[in-house]
Amino acid sequence: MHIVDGALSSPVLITGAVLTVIGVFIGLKKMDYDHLPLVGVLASVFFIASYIHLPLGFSSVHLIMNGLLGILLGWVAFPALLVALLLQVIFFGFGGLLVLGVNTLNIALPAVIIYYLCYRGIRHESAKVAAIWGAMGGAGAIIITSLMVAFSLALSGESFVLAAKAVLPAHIPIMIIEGFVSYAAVYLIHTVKPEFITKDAH
Amino acid sequence: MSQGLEHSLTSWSGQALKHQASWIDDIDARVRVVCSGLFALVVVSSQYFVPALLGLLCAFLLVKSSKLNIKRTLRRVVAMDLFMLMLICVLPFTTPGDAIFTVFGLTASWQGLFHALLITVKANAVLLVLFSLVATMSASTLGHALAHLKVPDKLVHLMLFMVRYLDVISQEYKKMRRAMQARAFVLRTNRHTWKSIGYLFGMLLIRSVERAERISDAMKCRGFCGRYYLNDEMKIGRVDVVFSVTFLCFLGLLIGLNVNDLFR
Amino acid sequence: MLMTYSGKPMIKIAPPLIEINNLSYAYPRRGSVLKDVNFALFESERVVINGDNGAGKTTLLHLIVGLKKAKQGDIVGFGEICKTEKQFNQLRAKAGLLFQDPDDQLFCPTVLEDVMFGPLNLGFTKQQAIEKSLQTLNDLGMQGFESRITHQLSGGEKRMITLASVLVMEPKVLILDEPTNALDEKAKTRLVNVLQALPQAMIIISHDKLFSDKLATRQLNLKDGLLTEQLAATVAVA
Amino acid sequence: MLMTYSGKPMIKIAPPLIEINNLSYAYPRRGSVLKDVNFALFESERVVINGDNGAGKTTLLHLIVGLKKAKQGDIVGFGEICKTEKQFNQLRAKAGLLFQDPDDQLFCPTVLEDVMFGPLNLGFTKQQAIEKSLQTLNDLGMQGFESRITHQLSGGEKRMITLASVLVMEPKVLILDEPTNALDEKAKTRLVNVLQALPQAMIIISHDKLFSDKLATRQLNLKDGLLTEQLAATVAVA
Ligand SMILES: Nc1ncnc2c1ncn2[C@@H]1O[C@H](COP(=O)(O)OP(=O)(O)OP(=O)(O)O)[C@@H](O)[C@H]1O
Ligand SMILES: Nc1ncnc2c1ncn2[C@@H]1O[C@H](COP(=O)(O)OP(=O)(O)OP(=O)(O)O)[C@@H](O)[C@H]1O
Ligand SMILES: [Mg+2]
Ligand SMILES: [Mg+2]
Repeated sequence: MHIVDGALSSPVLITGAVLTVIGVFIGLKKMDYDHLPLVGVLASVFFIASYIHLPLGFSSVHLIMNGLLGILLGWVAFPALLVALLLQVIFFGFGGLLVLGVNTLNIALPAVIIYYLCYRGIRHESAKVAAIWGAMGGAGAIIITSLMVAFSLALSGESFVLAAKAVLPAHIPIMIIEGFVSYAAVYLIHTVKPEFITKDAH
Repeated sequence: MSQGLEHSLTSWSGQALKHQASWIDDIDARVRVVCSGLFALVVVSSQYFVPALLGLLCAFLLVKSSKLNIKRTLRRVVAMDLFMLMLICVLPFTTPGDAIFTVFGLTASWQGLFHALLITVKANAVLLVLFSLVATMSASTLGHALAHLKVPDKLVHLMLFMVRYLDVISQEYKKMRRAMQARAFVLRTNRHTWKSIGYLFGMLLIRSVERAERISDAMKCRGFCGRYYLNDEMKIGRVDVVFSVTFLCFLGLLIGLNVNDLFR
Repeated sequence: MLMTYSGKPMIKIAPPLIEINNLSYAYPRRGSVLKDVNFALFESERVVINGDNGAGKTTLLHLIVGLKKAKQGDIVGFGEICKTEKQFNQLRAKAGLLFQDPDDQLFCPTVLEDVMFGPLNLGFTKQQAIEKSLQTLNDLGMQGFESRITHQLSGGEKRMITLASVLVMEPKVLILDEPTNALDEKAKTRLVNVLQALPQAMIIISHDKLFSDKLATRQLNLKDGLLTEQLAATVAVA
Repeated sequence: MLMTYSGKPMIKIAPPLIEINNLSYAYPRRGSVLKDVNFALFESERVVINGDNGAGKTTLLHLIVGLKKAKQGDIVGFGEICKTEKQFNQLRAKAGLLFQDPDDQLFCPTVLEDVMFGPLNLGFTKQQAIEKSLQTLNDLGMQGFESRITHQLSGGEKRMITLASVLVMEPKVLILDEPTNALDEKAKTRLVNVLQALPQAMIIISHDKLFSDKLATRQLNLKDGLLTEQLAATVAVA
């Protein structure tokens, strides 16, 4: 999911950066200073999620969980993910500096979309129903993310089109896994601490 | 690959401790951040090999002088997404141009190969500069530098909170993960694994939210009234001026090489 | 609440620093945790509250400083009944609470920033705050720690820094929630010495018998939601 | 390692269940925590290991079940030298480890799911796992808890559930890391009774003198990285 520096064309880079700035701005507006500890701690959990590698055949995939983050944070997912991705670039070398805007947009915008799509479903009083919405959110976010990755590649040049077409099928296994993991996570939260989901994030 | 990456999590906080002092530490944090940003801008927008390779060379010099652990640094650079690697391998075949060779009716072109190499060179040059200039400072110094560079206050504090609690939460994660291991849990490709990991993740979220509540309480107890403070004075000294002038000259050279090529 | 405890004269003229009257508390979906608790803390006392896990000790401390709001009962801090958040805010400036887990309390990147956080909130200027903080760190023997990064400290060091960050606000009362948790013997002894030298009145929760015996001027017991005077020594209760 | 300990005949025919030979361990950037430790656990023994905070007791237990890998030394579990993750995984099915903090061990929403987790890992079907779990809960007197939410249990209840979740795997050896931590007296007595009735060999870490004296057939001491036979009673060591 992390596109590296040097691959994308400047119009794509600039568009991504501008949209990310707007998203971050909205997110910061919606985030009070009182929420900082909560958002910071949640962002750390998602940072750690990207270290959970699950085996898949002979290789392995890592969790992204941007759908769940979006469900919990809404627009605030933008600043949270921007910071998380920045730290990943600097300390671990995932992605790149100039593509940070595009990378953030590709992961955070789906999170926000999922927030609006699953907002009601996740607050259903039945844990099972809420968890199904969570699973759809988790899997849906991956679909949207991979579509966006494909578009950012395809818009950057003819020669990337083949690779762009491969993005979606390559992410189908991840999508399935995220769906199941999100299902379990939402189910657990709903049973153990429903007020965490049902109360408004902001 | 997963083993190697799990290892980098352990070295997250170790990074600062393993750090070896070098002259790079004496340079002002803001200068380092701005320089790496400009470097990325110039190198990524380079059209030709010469400036990109020069950039990579400069990156290697910086890595050398910041006394980074070469082996570990290279491992991090190699930890690129599998998908990106595939993309780079596919490029020669998808770009039309002069053929190098043909396999299974697919033609690899020189233009495509150069493009792929150029991307690799640029990406690595940027990462290496980031590692040597920015990753050598502690994350909190980075936060302070960003604050001085007029990055929004909330964003800076969000980052500082994250850095602060990443360690605490990853300890919790590791403990729970160990407890699962101790009950003969092995990661496999099946629903039981995914469900268990989902539960683990959800539990981690709940514990973190409860911790966030306690942190808010602790802040209230110290009279928190909606403001955070940072304390540090950053001063530009002679080293900083010398370094930035040299670095900017070098970047100027790279830009010049690009323009020069245009006229050819 | 009358009390006859050893070693001190019974004449009490000064009003209590903190007084709790008929305090009750229950968490949603649980039985009540505290039932009609009465308590008073006087000048230069060090009261230790004992109690099993989940007896509600932490809850009691959080009620005292208004982090949770009691459904019933009064908290009187320094002569004033506290009801609103604003009143509690004033109380919190004078009654410093040390949390059970130091990681919850040290949220700033560096030690100095963390210690400064309180004074800055109290309205001191940055310069004053720095001076006060350095002074407090000095007093606790933690000089040289000011630019250390909080999450890289050891457990004992973290505990001392949280103590500094509370003491720098010059509270009249110190409230300590299991301060010896996860400390080794050396760090514990150090902490006892530091606390014994402090002039403040204290409310201390501790599971550590030796530790509390060294510090306590009075011991209370919290059980089944009731706060009672502890019987002398270890008299077995059926 | 020869030993003469009280109360039991010295003839040992059965091979040890778990044997540790010349185990050493050091954390990065620290001095060594364990130095050349030797130890053997025999059928139906209950060995208590004492040691100060930070002596390395938890580390030793984690090494035994392979959660950390020793740089030097051998772990022989049930007659087989364990080196690879796969071998340790087999060992873990037979040696159940109870963690220091029950919160780290409970990660499922309900009690039943948590107890079922082990059997499912061992390859039992869901139906079998449910049956086994209910049986184990029954045996521990925790019937009726199966649909309770783990996160909302009291400390003592959490401890019993973690015990159930380990016992359900029918281990031959139980390894307990400070099982009485944060338990009140009633819960402790209950735990002692349960443990005394179990047939398994045990390795127990406990700070609680009374608790360990009730259970131990042999006591060891871990200090400065060395594991030594404990001297009888409380002989003060200078
Ligand atoms: N947020 C909460 N919601 C519901 N119940 C709670 C909550 N916090 C605490 N409790 C319950 O209230 C009771 C008292 O908790 P409290 O933390 O005050 O105990 P404690 O005496 O401090 O215990 P410990 O010695 O473990 O710190 C416990 O039974 C606990 O499970
Ligand atoms: N992950 C780690 N990295 C570095 N040092 C560690 C780590 N875990 C533990 N230590 C150190 O190793 C030593 C032994 O730790 P261990 O947890 O085994 O002690 P313990 O005997 O179980 O103590 P306690 O009674 O507090 O549980 C301690 O000094 C501890 O600080
Ligand atoms: Mg408590
Ligand atoms: Mg331990």
